Formats: sequence, structure tokens, C-alpha cells
Amino acid sequence: MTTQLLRARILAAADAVEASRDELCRLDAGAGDGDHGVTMALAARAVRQALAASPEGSGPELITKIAMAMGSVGGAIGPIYASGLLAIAGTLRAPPPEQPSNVAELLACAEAAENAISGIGHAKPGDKTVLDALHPVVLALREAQSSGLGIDHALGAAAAAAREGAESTSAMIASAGRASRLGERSRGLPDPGASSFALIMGALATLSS
Amino acid sequence: MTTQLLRARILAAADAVEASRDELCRLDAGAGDGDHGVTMALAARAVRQALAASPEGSGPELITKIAMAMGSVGGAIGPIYASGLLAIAGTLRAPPPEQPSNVAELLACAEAAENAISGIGHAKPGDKTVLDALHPVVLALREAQSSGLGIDHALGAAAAAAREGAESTSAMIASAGRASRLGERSRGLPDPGASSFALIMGALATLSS
Amino acid sequence: MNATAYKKLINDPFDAVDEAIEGFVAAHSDVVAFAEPRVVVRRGPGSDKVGLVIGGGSGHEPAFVGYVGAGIADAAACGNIFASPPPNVVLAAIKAADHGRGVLMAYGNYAGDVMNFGLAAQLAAAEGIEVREIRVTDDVASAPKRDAAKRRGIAGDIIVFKCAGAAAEQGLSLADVERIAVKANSATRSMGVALSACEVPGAGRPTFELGDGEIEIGMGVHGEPGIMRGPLRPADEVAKILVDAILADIDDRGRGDVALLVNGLGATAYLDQYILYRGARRALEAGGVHVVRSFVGEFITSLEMAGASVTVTLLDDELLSYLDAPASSVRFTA
Amino acid sequence: MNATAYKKLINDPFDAVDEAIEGFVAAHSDVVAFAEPRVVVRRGPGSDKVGLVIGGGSGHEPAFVGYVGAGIADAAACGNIFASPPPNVVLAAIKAADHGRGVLMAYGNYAGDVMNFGLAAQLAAAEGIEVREIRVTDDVASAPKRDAAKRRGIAGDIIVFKCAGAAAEQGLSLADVERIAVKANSATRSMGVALSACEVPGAGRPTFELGDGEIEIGMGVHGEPGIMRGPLRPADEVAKILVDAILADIDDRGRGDVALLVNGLGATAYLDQYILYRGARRALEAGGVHVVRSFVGEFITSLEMAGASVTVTLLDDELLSYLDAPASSVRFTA
Ligand SMILES: Nc1ncnc2c1ncn2[C@@H]1O[C@H](COP(=O)(O)OP(=O)(O)O)[C@@H](O)[C@H]1O
Ligand SMILES: Nc1ncnc2c1ncn2[C@@H]1O[C@H](COP(=O)(O)OP(=O)(O)O)[C@@H](O)[C@H]1O
Ligand SMILES: [Mg+2]
Ligand SMILES: [Mg+2]
Ligand SMILES: [Mg+2]
Ligand SMILES: [Mg+2]
Repeated sequence: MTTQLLRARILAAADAVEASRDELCRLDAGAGDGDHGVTMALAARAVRQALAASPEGSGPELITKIAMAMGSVGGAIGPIYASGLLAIAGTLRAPPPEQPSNVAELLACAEAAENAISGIGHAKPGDKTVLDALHPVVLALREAQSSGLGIDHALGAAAAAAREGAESTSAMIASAGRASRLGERSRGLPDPGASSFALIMGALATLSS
Repeated sequence: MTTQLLRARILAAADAVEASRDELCRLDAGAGDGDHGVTMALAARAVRQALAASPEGSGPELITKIAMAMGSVGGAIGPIYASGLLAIAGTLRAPPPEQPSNVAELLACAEAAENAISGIGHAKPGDKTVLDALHPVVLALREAQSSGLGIDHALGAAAAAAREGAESTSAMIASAGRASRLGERSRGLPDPGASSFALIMGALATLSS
Repeated sequence: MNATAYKKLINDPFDAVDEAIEGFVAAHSDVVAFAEPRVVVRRGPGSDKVGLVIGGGSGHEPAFVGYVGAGIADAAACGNIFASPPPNVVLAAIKAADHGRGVLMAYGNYAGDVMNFGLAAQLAAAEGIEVREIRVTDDVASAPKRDAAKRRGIAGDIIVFKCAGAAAEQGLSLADVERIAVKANSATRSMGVALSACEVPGAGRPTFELGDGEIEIGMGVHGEPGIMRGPLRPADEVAKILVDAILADIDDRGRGDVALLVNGLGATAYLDQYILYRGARRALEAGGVHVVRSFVGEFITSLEMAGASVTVTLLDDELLSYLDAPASSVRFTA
Repeated sequence: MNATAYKKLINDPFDAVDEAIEGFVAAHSDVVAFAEPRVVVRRGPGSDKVGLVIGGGSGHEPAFVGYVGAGIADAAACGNIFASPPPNVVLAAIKAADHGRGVLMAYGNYAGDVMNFGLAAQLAAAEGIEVREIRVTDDVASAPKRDAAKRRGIAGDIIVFKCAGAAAEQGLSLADVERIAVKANSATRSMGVALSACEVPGAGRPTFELGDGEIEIGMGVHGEPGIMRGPLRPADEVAKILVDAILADIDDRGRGDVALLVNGLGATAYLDQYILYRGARRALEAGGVHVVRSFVGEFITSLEMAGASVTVTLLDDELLSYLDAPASSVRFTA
């Protein structure tokens, strides 16, 4: 992936998140504290500023900046994205990629992010968090790699998996985060963090390489 | 007036005020602070308690108790009624009435109350206060006396005058009390204190001697 | 907001005032005590000092009971919601506050308070207690400058109570305490804004209605109509409107030092209050005035009304020293 | 109440937090100062003492900045509305609070705070600062007793901050300050009730909706759903529900002395808060518990949410002495 394409994809993700601010607040109001759309919009603003402040730099450098920007919003979602993105930056940095970008690399990134996020938040798939959208991405990319899909199709499959994963959280009872104290009453609406992650994955996949 | 009839009339007035609590609050909300119905209902409660606590006693003694009860609610309306009623009690006490009750005595009471109220509140007819309902009562009783009306008819005329007087305040600009700072904007609704006084006069007049 | 009745955490609306005062005295029995059910006095009153009696209607909590304590008021007389206390209650407060050097009554300028406190002063005089009074008139929205003596008292009350209370605590004579109170009142101006209404318990409906996105500038602390209804604006614009009206009312700024008090009316968040404070301070400093003392919070509320007021007091060394003097009431410590 | 957006006295919603903190520091520059834009520190910090860092999301004003001062916290780390501050902000607070004897972080137990404060502690440790933490878990409505460690922190924060801050001020070691904080937290239980919602600035809608005449028992301080929705009840009944739930959670009442704190969530009038206090105190005393210290007011709010919470702390001589020790933050003085 060229850094130009990477920047375009990041901006598309920022657009998508900002456009869904109210909807994400509504989802978070269900079993949380109603701020997820605002927090993600603040994150998108920080990300735009980081992009503007770093016109140069490699992919890993850029992703590190984005990680810091996402982390700067705090809350639960800040450290989740920061840790996931830092793990991705680390993956891309070492060993230096042989090719511009391929599905194996994408898979390695997704796996690293999942590990980092479950490490920091002590959640696992099924707990009704971001991980319920991220874990299906890992599975979809594994599948894409073994069936030899190209990067654009792999990304598309990943985005679809994230969306389905996010939707599947509606039926779940939360076991992590703010909603985890509600038991049965946390059922009914999809998890806001999983939903915003699916939006981001969808936006990343709209631009083809 | 027998004290038994006096007590019945007072209770009828208390009923009337309590039944209009919301309406009096609504009128006071227009240019005041929205509490007049509550304050008058508290006054009615205090009056009932005073009556219950004083099963014996002459008319002037009873009216003194009612004055204290009305005064106990404070606000603007408390001292207005307290001073008016104390003036009435004084009028009835000295000289001792020759007859059980007559229109001349009623007129003397109304005049005494008007004097006392304008003395304490420094308002005059036209300022959009209780006095705009009380002053017409004085005029109506003067008229009743000169035309030789009986007490029941005089009271009826007084009640009608109070009602008309209260209605006339809609068109007035307030020059006393809480609403006096609003200028033009105090026009439109009748004065709450004049309105509750008209209700009380109406209730007093419903029972005939 | 619609006009649905507000939800309140009360019992019988007619018992609300007495229960709240009972709770207050129970919670703060280290600072205050009952003289009688509607009269709250300071514990361990100073002797050989002028007494300061404050008071007014209830529904303005923490006013007025919150300002009873060493260095401020000796006694608070409490009325029904938005209704002045009756003369006998004020008289009991005067008696509790009297230590033989006379009593100053300080209260907001409302017809009901004027009558009831006035009657109480007459009764006290008949019992040989010398009583003076200061009617606080800080609300610039309530009457034009030429009728400044007719203005209402709102959050400026607190500044007047504090300065008069400090002067009394320091042993000044009744005439001097009165002089300080008059000076503090003359130096103090306020203006408020309402964002939503309040509801007198038992009235069954809010005192007024404001449309969605509508505010009212200059509204009184009991919901009395203000001077301008208009669209909701950014806090900085509201602050500027209030501050400009206050500054325009001042002829002589003295040395240009002021105390700035932002008072939350009840439902407005501290977050908003501090944003309004910031805007008011900027507007004052843009107007060439320097803020040297600041107070932000709920000092005199209108039940659960949303909104706030801005109070500005011109300070010289004398007023500043009384404002800074030690005080230990429940709501105001220094 | 309908779901119309709340009216707020703010400017750009995204600037609300920074502007409010700027206002706070400007208003109270005698007590606090900025270390950096989201870190507020006490003026004239004590040296040779353990540092106490507090913090969390904004929207709870006067928490957390209101508890920075001598005898309480050394620094507050402020996040966005209802969002924990990020690690770098917490780290800056830790550094500002560190005087070489280590730092205790005290914060409410929320996933975001746990992650961000935890990361900050790791960063601080890497710089050689010893950091311990106490997660406040007083909200009995948020998890059953067997999962008490998973509970949320609400107004009990204040009691824990005060006791830990006093212990630090008196020169105790980090381990001992931590022990006092743990003890204060274990001794403290709270439960709240919401009457109407709040709205995160920029969210465009209230966080939840309650029908006319409906309340929610056990709601969290960010509007997280509670344990029971039902009709509005008299304050005394609400007080009894909250107190009974708290008492039922206590195994050992010690000598039966407690501190009672009633916390207004934002829009509920002081009048109501004192009525609720009165009811809670009666319910406690009916339950055989004696109230020896009381606090009533807005200590940790949820923007302009209507409602209140009740906090009960079992006191022994040690906790009582720390609770009573001198303190001079903006919101809490002793
Ligand atoms: N421990 C955790 N692990 C993974 N994701 C989490 C965890 N806790 C919360 N989240 C995610 O964070 C989302 C909430 O984000 P946000 O509303 O911004 O934070 P907050 O809960 O601080 O208000 C949840 O929907 C969930 O997806
Ligand atoms: N100075 C006055 N003289 C005569 N009547 C007055 C005066 N001031 C107020 N009032 C009467 O009192 C009424 C208001 O009563 P109420 O609402 O109970 O008192 P408050 O103004 O203290 O809330 C007014 O409608 C008016 O009739
Ligand atoms: Mg959230
Ligand atoms: Mg009225
Ligand atoms: Mg009134
Ligand atoms: Mg949050």
C-alpha cells in the first residue's frame, strides 16, 4: 500500500466515523454512556490533525502517529485503538516488507492488533466489544490468504466480516467495558465500539489499490 | 352576622381558594413568580387550622385569628390580608355593634381594610393589586348603603364589584409588587391577588344570613 | 422542554420547606441550630457584636441558611417557597441575632420582603431592639438606572451578606455595618439568563415556558419575566450581553478591580458555569476591568431552573478586606 | 421531559472541557494551577509526601479538579466528557504529584480509566516513579456483592480522595496511604437515582429517556442503566430504597457510626437534596446506624442529570480522623 493510499484510506475512515456520530452515540446510550460517537469524532479530528502535521513519513511512522492520535481521546476506545495500531506499526516495521503490501501482511497486522487489544482490555470474542468485529476480520483474512485472494478482495471480505461481526453483537450480553454490569439488559443493540470499527473497515475497503 | 355564619363563610372562602390553586398559580406565572395559588392554599390551610383551634370567641376575636393565619404565609399577600383583617377586627370591636350586622358596618370594615392595605403596601387603585378588587367593593357598599339594600344583596353587589374589579386589572400595567418591574409586559392577565380576593368575596356572598 | 411537571425528590409539597430546613440543620449541626422551625441561627454566636439577619423565601437553597455562620449572618428567617417569611418569623430571627448592639436586616428588594421585614422591625423596635435594614438591589435588568432603588436583589445578596457580616464580626457599630452594606450593595450589579423554568412545589406546572432553543435574558430569580427573549447563543455571547449591561450601568469604575461571581440557578451544570465564568471574565477584561476575586457555583438558586447570573462588584481596599475576612458558613467559607 | 436536546451555556461542544478547566483555574488561581492543559495541580504542593493523583472523564464537575488542594489531591488528570484521560495526561499528573515518595492514583473503576491509568503507571514506573492505585467501587447497584471488585465508582470517590489525601498530607508512606484508601473504599457504599437524563455535548440528544413520572434506581453517574425503573415516589421512599440496599450490602457495621453523603447529580435542587438527606438519615437511624458526619451538595455530577445518590461510609477512629483532617480544595474544605 502506498502511503498516499494509506492516507486516503485513513481520511475515508475519519469521514465515515464523523458521519455516524449521532448513530454511534445512540448505540452507546443503550447500555453505555452515550458518548461513543462524540469520542470517535474527536478521534477523527485528532487523526486529521496528525495527518496534516505529518506530510512525510513511512507507513509505520504514519500509523504510529495515528495510534497516538486515537489514544489521545482516552476513554475505553482510545487505548484499544492505540494499542492495536501500535502493534500494527510494529508488525509493519520488522521485518521490512518484501513487497508493497499483501494479504499475508494484512493478516499479520490484524492478528497483532487483536492480540494487543485483548492484552490491554482482557476481553475475548463474545464479550461484546471491538473484538467481536476484529476477530472475524482475522478469520476472513486467513481464509482470503489460503484461497489466494488479492488484496482488494481480501479487504472487502474483511470489511464484510467486520460488519457481520458487529451485527452479531446485538444478541450478546456484555462481559467487558461499561455495559458489562447490565447482564441481560445489555442485549438488544449492537456494541458501539464494534459498530464503529466495522464502519472504519468498510471505509478502508472502499478505496482500491 | 352570627359567628356560626361567619365561620361558614370563611370555610366557603377557603374552599374557593383551594379549588382555584392551579389557576391562581397560572395567573401569577404571567408576570410574577407562579406561587400565588400555592400561597393562598397554604393560607386556606392555616385558616382552617385557626378555625378548628378556636371553637369559641367573638367575631372580632375570630377575625384576628384569621388575620394571623393569613399573615403566617408571608409573601406579599400575607401582610396584605393580615393588615386588612386586623383593621376589620378593630372596626368591629369599637364601638360595639348595635345590631348583629348591617351594611354600614360592612362598609366601615371595607374602608378600614382598604386604608390599612394601602398603608402597608403603598399602592393605590390602578396599580394592579388586590386594591383594584377591594376599592370597587367599598364603592359598591357605599352605593348599597345609600340605596338601602339589605345585607345579603349588599354582599352580592360587593362580590360582583370585586369580580369586575379583578377583571379590569387585565388591562392594567402593574405599579406595585413583583410585576411592577415589567412595564407593558405586565398587561394581559388579571392580577392574581385581585383575582383571589374576588373569589373570596364571591364565596362569602354565596351564603345568605 | 415541554411544560410537563418537573420531577422532584420531595414528599408532600406543603412539607418541602420544613423538611429541607430540618435536613439542613441536621446535616450541619456543627455550624447552625434551630431557634424555631423557620429560623436558623449560628452555633456559638459572637457576643458584643451587631447582629446580621438575612432571609427571604425558600426555593433559593443554599440561600439563605447556607450563609449563617461565624463571619457572616447570625440568623436566617425562612419563608415558604418564593414567599417572604412572615413578621413573627423575622422577629424571632432578630431576637436571636440581637446581642444588645442592634441588628441589621439584609434581604432582596421584593414587595413581600419589604412588608414583612418592615413589620418585624417595628415589632422589634417596640421591644427595644434597634433595627436597620439594607435591601439588596443588584439586578440591573429589573429597573432602569434612574430607578435603581426599585431593582430586585439576586446573587448580589451574597456579596452584601459577606461584607456586612464581616464588618459586624469585626465589632463595627450598627451604623458602620449598615454603611458597609450600603456600600457593598451600591458597588454590586448582576444580570441573569434563564434557559428553562422551575416549578413551585404544589403548583403543578412550571412557572413559565421557554421554547426549545430559546433563552430569556434578565429573568428574575423567581422566574419573573426578563428583558429579552431570544435564541440560545454561545456562552461567550451570553456572557458578553450580561457583562456589557452591567458595565454600562457603572459610572465610576474606581480603580477597576472587581469581584466576579457566577451563580448557577439550579439545573445548569458546573461545566457550563465555568465556561460562562471564562466568557464573563474575558468580557470584563476586554472592558478594561480586572477580576481579582472569583466565585463560581450555586449560591442562590431558583429551584431547578436552568440558567445562571453574573455579578460584578467594584472593589476598593475596604470592601476587599471584608470580602476576604474569615467566614465559616455552610456555603461560604473564607 | 421529552428528548429535545438540552440547552447548554457552552460554545463549541468540542471546546467545552478545555474552556471549563480554563475557567476553573482562572477562578481559583489561589488554590490550583495548570501543569498542562488537562492537568490541574495544587499551588504550593507539599514536599516530602506521597503524591495523590485523581482524575477521570469530564462532565462530573466539580469533580475532579475541585478536589485538588492541600490535604486532598496533588493533581487531577482530566479527560473528555465521560472519557478517561489518556495515558500521557495521567503521566503528566503523576510527574507533577511526585515528590520522590511515590504516587497513589485514585479513580473510579471504569474500563477506560483502568486501561489509561494503568498504561500511565507503566510509563511512570519506566521513569522510576513508584505508583500504586485504588479503584473506587462504591456503587452497590453496579454488581452483586460477590463481584464487589467489579463495581463502578461514584460519589464514594470523594470519601476515598479525602481520606487518602489526608493520610498523604500527614506524611504516611505510599503503602500506608494505599492501605487507608483501600480501607476507605471498603467502608464506602453508594446508590443513586436518576430523574432525568443528561446530554454529552455534541451528542445531539440526551443519553437516555425517562418517561414523565418515571425514575431509575441504581443508574450510573454517566447515565449507565440502573437496576429498576419505576414511578416517581416520595423522597422518603426513594431514600429508604437506597439506604436499605446499602445496609443490606454491609456484613459488619463496626460500631455503627457512619458518614452520610448526599450527592446531587446536577439538575436536582438543593431543596430536594436536603429532603433526601433527611429521609436517608432517618432510614439509616431506623436501621440502627448513627450518622456522625454529613455532606450534602453536588460533589460529582453527571452534567445536568436530575437525581441524586446516597453514600454511606462506616467510620472507625482512623477513617474519621482522616475525614476530619484539614483540607482546602475548591470543593471540599475541612
Ligand atoms: N475491555 C475492553 N476490551 C475491548 N474493547 C472494549 C473494552 N471496554 C470497552 N471496549 C469497547 O469500547 C467501546 C466503548 O467506547 P467509548 O464509548 O468510546 O468508551 P467509554 O466506555 O469510556 O465511554 C465499547 O463499545 C467496546 O467496544
Ligand atoms: N404593595 C402591594 N399592595 C397591595 N397588594 C400587593 C402589593 N404587592 C403585591 N400585592 C398583591 O400580592 C399579589 C401577589 O401575591 P403572592 O404571589 O402571594 O406574593 P409574592 O409576590 O410574594 O409571590 C399581587 O397579585 C398583588 O395583588
Ligand atoms: Mg461510551
Ligand atoms: Mg407570587
Ligand atoms: Mg412569591
Ligand atoms: Mg465514556
